[in-house]
Amino acid sequence: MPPTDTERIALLRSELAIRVFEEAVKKQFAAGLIPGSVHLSIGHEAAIAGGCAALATDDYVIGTHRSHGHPIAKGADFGPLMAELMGRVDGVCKGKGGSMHLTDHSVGVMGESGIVGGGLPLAAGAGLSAKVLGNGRVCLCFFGDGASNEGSFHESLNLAAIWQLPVIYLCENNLYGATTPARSVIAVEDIADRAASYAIPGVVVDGQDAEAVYAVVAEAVERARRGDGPSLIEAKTYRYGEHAEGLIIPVTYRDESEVEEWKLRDPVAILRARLIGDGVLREDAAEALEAELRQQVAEAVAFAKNSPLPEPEAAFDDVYSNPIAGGAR
Amino acid sequence: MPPTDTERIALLRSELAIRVFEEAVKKQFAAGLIPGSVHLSIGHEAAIAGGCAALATDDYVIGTHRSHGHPIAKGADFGPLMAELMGRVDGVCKGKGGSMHLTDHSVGVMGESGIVGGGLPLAAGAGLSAKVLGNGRVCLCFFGDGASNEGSFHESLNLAAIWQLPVIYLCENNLYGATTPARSVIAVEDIADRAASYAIPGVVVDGQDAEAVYAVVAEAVERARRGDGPSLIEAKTYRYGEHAEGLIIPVTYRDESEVEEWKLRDPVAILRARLIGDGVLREDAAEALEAELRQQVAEAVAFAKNSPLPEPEAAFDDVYSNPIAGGAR
Amino acid sequence: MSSEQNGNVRNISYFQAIFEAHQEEMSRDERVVMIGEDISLYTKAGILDAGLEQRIFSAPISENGFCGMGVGAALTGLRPVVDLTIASFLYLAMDQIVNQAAKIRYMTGGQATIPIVFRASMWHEGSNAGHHSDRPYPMLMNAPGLKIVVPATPADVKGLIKSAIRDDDPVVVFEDNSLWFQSGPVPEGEHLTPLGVAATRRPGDDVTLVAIGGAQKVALEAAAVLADEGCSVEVIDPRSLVPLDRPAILGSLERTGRLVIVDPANRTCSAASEIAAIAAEEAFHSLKAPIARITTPDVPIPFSPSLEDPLYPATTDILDAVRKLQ
Amino acid sequence: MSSEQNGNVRNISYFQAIFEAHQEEMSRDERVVMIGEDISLYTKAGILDAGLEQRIFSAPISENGFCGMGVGAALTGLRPVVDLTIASFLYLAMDQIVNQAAKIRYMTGGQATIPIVFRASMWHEGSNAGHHSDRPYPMLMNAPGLKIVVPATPADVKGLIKSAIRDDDPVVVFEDNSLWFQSGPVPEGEHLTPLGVAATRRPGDDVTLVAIGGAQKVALEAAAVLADEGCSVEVIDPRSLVPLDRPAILGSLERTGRLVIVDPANRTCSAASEIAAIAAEEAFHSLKAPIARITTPDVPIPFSPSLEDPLYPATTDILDAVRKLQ
Ligand SMILES: Cc1ncc(C[n+]2csc(CCOP(=O)(O)OP(=O)(O)O)c2C)c(N)n1
Ligand SMILES: Cc1ncc(C[n+]2csc(CCOP(=O)(O)OP(=O)(O)O)c2C)c(N)n1
Ligand SMILES: [Mg+2]
Ligand SMILES: [Mg+2]
Repeated sequence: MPPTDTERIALLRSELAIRVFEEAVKKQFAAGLIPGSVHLSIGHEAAIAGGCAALATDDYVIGTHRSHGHPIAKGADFGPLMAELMGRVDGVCKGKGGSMHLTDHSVGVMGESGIVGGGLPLAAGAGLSAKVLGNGRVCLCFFGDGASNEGSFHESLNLAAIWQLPVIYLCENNLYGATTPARSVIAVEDIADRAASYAIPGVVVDGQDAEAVYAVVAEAVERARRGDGPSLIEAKTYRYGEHAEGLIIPVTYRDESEVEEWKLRDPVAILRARLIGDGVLREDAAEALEAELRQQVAEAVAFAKNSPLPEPEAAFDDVYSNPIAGGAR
Repeated sequence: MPPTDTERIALLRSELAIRVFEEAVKKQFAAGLIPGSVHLSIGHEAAIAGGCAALATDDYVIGTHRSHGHPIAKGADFGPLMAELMGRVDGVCKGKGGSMHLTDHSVGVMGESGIVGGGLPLAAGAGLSAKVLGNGRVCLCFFGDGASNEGSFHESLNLAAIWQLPVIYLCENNLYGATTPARSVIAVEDIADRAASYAIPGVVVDGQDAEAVYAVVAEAVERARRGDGPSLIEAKTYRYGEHAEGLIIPVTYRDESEVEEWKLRDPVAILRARLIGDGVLREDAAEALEAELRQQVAEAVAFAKNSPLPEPEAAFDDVYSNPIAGGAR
Repeated sequence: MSSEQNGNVRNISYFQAIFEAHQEEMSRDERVVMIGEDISLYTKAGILDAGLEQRIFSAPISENGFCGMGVGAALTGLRPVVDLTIASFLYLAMDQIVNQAAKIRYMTGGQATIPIVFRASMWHEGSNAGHHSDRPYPMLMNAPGLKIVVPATPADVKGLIKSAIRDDDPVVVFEDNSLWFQSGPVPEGEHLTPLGVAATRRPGDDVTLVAIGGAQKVALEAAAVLADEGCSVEVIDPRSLVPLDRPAILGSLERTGRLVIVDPANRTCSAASEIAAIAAEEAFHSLKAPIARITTPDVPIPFSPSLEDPLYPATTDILDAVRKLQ
Repeated sequence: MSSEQNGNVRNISYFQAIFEAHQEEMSRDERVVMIGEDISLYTKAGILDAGLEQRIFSAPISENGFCGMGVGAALTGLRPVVDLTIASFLYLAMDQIVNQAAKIRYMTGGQATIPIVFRASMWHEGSNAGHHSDRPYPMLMNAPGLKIVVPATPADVKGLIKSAIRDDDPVVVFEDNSLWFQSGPVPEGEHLTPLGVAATRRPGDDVTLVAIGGAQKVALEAAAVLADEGCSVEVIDPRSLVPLDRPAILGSLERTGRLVIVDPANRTCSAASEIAAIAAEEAFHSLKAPIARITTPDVPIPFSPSLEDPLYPATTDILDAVRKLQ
């Protein structure tokens, strides 16, 4: 079933929302309002938006350290996300998680992991619970090319495969893990080839084309819901910026020309042009959409700035659901 | 280069040595002379003897929890091995290691791991040192079907592959990990297929045919010495006995008929018959060989029994090479 | 919180008690699942009802993977019991236990609840050697977000596992394998032991002897000998290490003024160290003598019985320590 | 053992000192190799000589794998330095560190020698949140077979890393990231700091203040304030936790009778707990006041600076603790 016009516009909106939000994050980080380190998703929008578009609201998403885009694509409010990045009390995690742990259970985004590869087993668990509880949900698990070298990748995909768990493992292969080229540390050309170790589908998709990503993820979601188990999808993509904002040791590890070449296939530009070309969206409507998102993100920034920092005492809350006597002091 | 007659006889001798030694271990365990739990290699002789025959004396071997056969096939003396199993002071590890940690550096057997999958990264390390030191050695790493599901399998094979380390990963696939059928926990049919994740050769071989194992391992060794990197070899084999001697909870998980069927393709019987059929060995010479080994193993048992238990104080030695003040008390 | 209904008390083994707890909780709550290696044997061997099979996931040897799978399942509505079997295998899953299970609730600002139980058994005096003999509970005590219990009797192992399964936080149950086949009285039916409440195994006035897990046996033996010598030893079993029942320990110490701690873990940064530190901090003015720790020394566990057996805390070690305090 | 040759002393940063140690040891001994993620950047950025490239293995994100690879390399003739980068990633490699690196020598009855160094850095007050802020040295102190150092100055980090590389046993170096860009005097050329020897950072007679790693700063600040109040505080930096220089600590305590320990790790089963336990055991009769531990409380590290910063031991915490002892 090809996506409707409304769905295609929603896909562009999702990409644009990530782009506009991340640009604001970059700015706020530079302004010193976001502490810690920040990994931006600019360049990855198609993989994220395309993947999440294939899900129902109550399906699960598990993210990574580079995960601002995942809750956005799943429909989270910008305000609490931005407040979290600024470490404010109205942050979605009350200021306890920050950039590497943006989590919004209200939209099924169950958690990110600052530990590379840490989310892969969690996703198998979300699949297990969906299967045992019979609630028909699936879990979409994002991870990076670098994460595909962790033992947790192997163990999780095997677990999901032997029990036919409804999980879609979606690799955002941006060709680098921090400063390390994927080709220097991954023994195979395509990470999707690793599906052969688990007798599951392994698909490579153009990660700059949100509609292409949507199509393959939607197929994998259907398969998962049918009870036919997990899939591995590799979206070839690229990050435009540095590995993280505010790195300690700057180093050159990729050619500027490579960056420029990838920017020629910008995911937002591709989809936007296609929708306009297909007569689905008018130029001015596209501009209005972007303006609307910029406005919303500006409001989120204002909301975040207005939110106070948490009281120091709050550091002692939320360690346990069922707090222990004597506590954590 | 096909093996000479002498080499073929040595291969049978190696298989027989493991068989005879393990039978003695079983007997001594039943007699209460071997403490702890013991995992026997009976049924696996072809994979072990065939694999080790392809190595030079100073090549490395890394074993598993089921590793009495590995040092034997590498040429270790029976006496210190048996004494180790009995926890005696003349044991090859001075009574500190026991069955799951039989190690004999004098023949390149660098260690076993009671931790399933624990040896796979160590083998990559032995390969790394061979490469850096340029000493031309290779490392043969044994592991089980069960171990192929550990993250360490994935990480180690990838590491060995990206740096083209001289390591041969040889899986003794005996169809079970303890009481768990491999087919219920491994998502692929052949573990060798997992080589595809690392762009290295993956070969399935009849694990009951020592000469077949020798041939594929020899090829992998050559490849490794040439600097062309690691290989994954899967020897399909079978253990005749229980997972371990002296298990706590007995449980049925395989048909007796399956065991009987596998015994029809006994590795020792196969090679013995072939050598006799090929006119390489006479029936009586085969018997003499076996008798000689039985005699040697009997002597090893006597040696072990005569060796005293270590003094309790010795427990405090060998924690560090360079002991720390105040020590371990 | 504690409840001992259905009055009938039987003698059953620690091992049976573990599986009674599983059987009852899995029957009571369909969200309880078991994950671990070779665990399909429990229904096959008739230790658990065959009807539970659908919720028993006999896993590949992938400790980090299946522990994390348990955490993910807990995060999304199940209440998994993950069997790590031998405690030395816990290191393989340390990342998922410490970085995920223990921290997720906190990092998400309380959005997540992680009702998971990890079981790990500690083996002693069985010549299991370096890779099968660790007692790593002190390491996990250093990781905030986990609860940790060390049951020492059949009743406690049943009651604590049941409480752990019902607790909304991650609980690690460290079982003492040397107790598996020892029997003791266990109330029939519903029996819960609350987390964080110590048990006084023997009352006394002269010395407080805190004994952890399997160390009860040597502690009680020593206390009996010392009683004959006119020294009255109070034996306290903390039962849970996080939360730790400080009032029980400090209250006893206030009366006795003398503290000996028996902990079968390696010495440095052990639970004994923690309890000693708490006492030196909070009960200093009650202390009449040095605090003594009796632990396994800082060596990996050797294979040979002649090397292994003398390493563990023994009755004579306790006698020596207590006599020195007099 | 200690040697400070080539007399010239420069001020360099802790970070520079780390890489001087690497540069010198890799140049001195061809068996020294580096393994870790993204480490090819050190030659690219000119931090290490390009000539060392062949022995720098920029690894995939496979912590357990490459730590174990380091152990296997050490077992067979190399002397690897494995960079775990952030200490919270150490849990992923816990199996290879605790089950293999720490135990292999023992399990093989001394056949094996494992000359390996693991480096891990501990991040504070940088809003790195739950997955990048742990200080897990106490956990490893509970694992026999490892040596553990916590260098607090540029000179010590250089001297201890060099000693660690030359030591034939596995040594874990816990670096304090908050010190990376602080400078201090470091002798030029060969400079070795022996393992197991504490440094007295400030002499004193009234209180012994043991400060671990990065806690020196607050300890010295507090000592200065207290000196003005007429209280003479001796500040001791153990520098290595295994082996621990007990004579230095106990000797000081014998004089002062008062012990405060500042440890930036989580409180329960911390290095502070161990030192407190040792003192309560071995120096009880010298003690004039309760022992005080000043640690990070038992919570995962939160993201927001307003939550994170107050958690760490602060000068005022030390002042309060010491004043209470008077
Ligand atoms: C277990 C672990 N190891 C190392 C790191 C440090 N680190 C953070 S992101 C990163 C690179 C991750 O690469 P990839 O998975 O490709 O994701 P990307 O950043 O490219 O999106 C590394 C090494 C970490 N956070 N966790
Ligand atoms: C990390 C770890 N997990 C679990 C165990 C318990 N265990 C010992 S042997 C074994 C089965 C191993 O299966 P496989 O690798 O196929 O070797 P096999 O015994 O069949 O030779 C298990 C689960 C262990 N020793 N180490
Ligand atoms: Mg990447
Ligand atoms: Mg097997």
